[in-house]
Amino acid sequence: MSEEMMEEGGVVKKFMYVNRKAPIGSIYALESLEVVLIGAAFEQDVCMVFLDDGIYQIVKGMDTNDVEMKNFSPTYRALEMYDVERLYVSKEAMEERGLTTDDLVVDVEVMDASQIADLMEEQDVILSF
Amino acid sequence: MSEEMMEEGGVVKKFMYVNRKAPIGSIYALESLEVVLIGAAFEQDVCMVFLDDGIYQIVKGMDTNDVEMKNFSPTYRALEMYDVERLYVSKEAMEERGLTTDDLVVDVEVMDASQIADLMEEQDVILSF
Amino acid sequence: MLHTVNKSPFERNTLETCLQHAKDGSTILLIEDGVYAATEGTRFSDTIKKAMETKTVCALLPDLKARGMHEKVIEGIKLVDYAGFVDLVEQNERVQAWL
Amino acid sequence: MLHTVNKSPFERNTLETCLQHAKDGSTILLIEDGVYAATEGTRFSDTIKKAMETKTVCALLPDLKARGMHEKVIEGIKLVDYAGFVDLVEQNERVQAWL
Amino acid sequence: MKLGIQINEGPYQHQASDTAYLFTKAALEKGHEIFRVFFYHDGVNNGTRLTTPPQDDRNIVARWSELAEKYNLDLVICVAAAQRRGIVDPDEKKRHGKDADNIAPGFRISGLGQLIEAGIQCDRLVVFGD
Amino acid sequence: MKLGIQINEGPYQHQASDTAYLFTKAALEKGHEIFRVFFYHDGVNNGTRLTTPPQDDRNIVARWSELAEKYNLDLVICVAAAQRRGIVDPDEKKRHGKDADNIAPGFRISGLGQLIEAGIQCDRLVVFGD
Repeated sequence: MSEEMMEEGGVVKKFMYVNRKAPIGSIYALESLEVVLIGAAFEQDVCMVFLDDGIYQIVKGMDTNDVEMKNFSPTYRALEMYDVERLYVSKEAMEERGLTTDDLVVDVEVMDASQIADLMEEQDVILSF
Repeated sequence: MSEEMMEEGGVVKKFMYVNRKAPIGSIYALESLEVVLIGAAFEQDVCMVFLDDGIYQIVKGMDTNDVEMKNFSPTYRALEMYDVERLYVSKEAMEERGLTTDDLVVDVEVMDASQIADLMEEQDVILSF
Repeated sequence: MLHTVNKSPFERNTLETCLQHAKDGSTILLIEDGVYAATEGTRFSDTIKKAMETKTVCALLPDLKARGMHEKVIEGIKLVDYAGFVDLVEQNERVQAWL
Repeated sequence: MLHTVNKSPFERNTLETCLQHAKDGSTILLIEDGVYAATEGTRFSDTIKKAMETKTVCALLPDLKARGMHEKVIEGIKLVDYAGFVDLVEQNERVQAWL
Repeated sequence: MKLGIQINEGPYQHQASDTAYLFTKAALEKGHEIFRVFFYHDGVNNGTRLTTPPQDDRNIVARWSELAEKYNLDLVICVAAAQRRGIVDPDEKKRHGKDADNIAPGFRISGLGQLIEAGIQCDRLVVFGD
Repeated sequence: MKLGIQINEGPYQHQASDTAYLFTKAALEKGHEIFRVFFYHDGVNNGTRLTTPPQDDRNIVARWSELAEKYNLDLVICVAAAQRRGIVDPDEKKRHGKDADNIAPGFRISGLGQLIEAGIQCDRLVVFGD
């Protein structure tokens, strides 16, 4: 994306959102998603990474009726419309939880820790949740 | 303490305070101590247990000047005056942190997990922090 | 005695400490993020299966459903709703919340 | 790149995940309850010593003192105050906070 | 059975208050007595009437107030924890010279002794937190 | 260097706000520019003027206000997070028909775009949380 380094009206920076926490049990997943959606309007070069329990944020089949919470799971599928298309999940995190990409609501790229480490080093801004 | 089961004006119950969290990084240790001090006025049969990072609450040499917080460490030494005399620490927690009873500001009894489990089963009320 | 565990076993040491201190015959109820420990095929599945040999392991179904985990539950774990949670509290003389 | 870790390694998996994702040559700053990882004689001391072979490990001295841990620090860990923390942020082009 | 409930976390950030609410409601519907709900640590933040959560989500504070009214619940906010975090009733407002209060209907502010008393009086004390 | 600060936890419960404050103060004393301090999640609870902490302890809210005044800091509270948790300024009070506000001096309520803008404008963004 280096050809787009200068956008009309401003800089384009590489933003990475790092999600490491399970959804529902705490609000970090939901409020992190709200940042990503608002951030999309700024037309930066955005990616999301799901590590550790963060990958539970995007598993299929969430039904929050009985805990009486809003189900924000479908919103992840809307990310594409916001041009947030690069979603990465940790290979190690998937494996120790017995999950495969078939369990997830969105298309993701699986990366191992060293690939994610490389990607992290390329960023301008890292937002952690 | 079973001979004291009925005190003037009310029941005496066995209360256990379970402390599992490190001090300073969060307020649970300090506010747990506040419960114990207030609770002392009720003349119940009280003990405190320090498990996991909870044992860091009672290590010697805490100096909070540079983090600009109140140092509540000396208060643990006052527990005796409040008749809170039974303090237990987890043997396993001490060992994996390389701590000995010489590192602690108060006299404690070291117990292994099965002894603590037995003690827990004898309680009427368990307050967790 | 009833023990509740509300943390993911991947994130915290809560489940491990609970199991260390829960006596044979006691009941463990997995709630909130603790229910991830109730699922099949994870690094902790064998830990739970071993615990089930000497203890009763339950999980809160509303929390499993909220997380999309209700179809991955380890066989033999007893699923309860909030009313069942209340019953467990009633049936056990004391409750320790491993927070 | 600077990585900050603010959790006790005994309580959470934060340090472990940080070490998995911190490249050789990067700097790790232990703050808040993360400083327990900087102490000698614990279950994690060897983990930190191994990390120090390829990375720079620092710890926030005010947090060590607040916890009574300043005399137990592993040799070779660089101690900084808040001004030193600011310098580390300045010296590294990006910061990842492992919360 | 006579139940005491302790809540250690505020609304939304952690699930503790949600779980405590659904547990309390289920206990009441089964005919159990809730002696007291004690809000401690950040749990005191459940007692502010100034929240305006999104309309498509649950209103954690309001439903505690409603449950209190329906079942005449005793919702107690710890005074020491509340002072640190800014939960104020008319008395506290006057005492500390504040220009506003924010306590929600059905909640009251009192001391830690109320928690100990719940431990003594209740058949079970159940703690919800992080 | 130009710094952005994000704070994800409220006062007292977690050390995040303390660390962020001492870091921010140190940066200012070294002559760095603080572009913005953004309060998110429970971090919004740092912005209530209704706290009365014990006199022998630090006053977390007041010292943020004082630092803001001394260095003309931009302390921004996220509006969406604030609505969930009950942090209200006069505008929000009017908008949601509340009978009180509780925002502390030196803080303002605004949108999440302010956080993104800080990320774009600053040389470094440093996050403090739990």
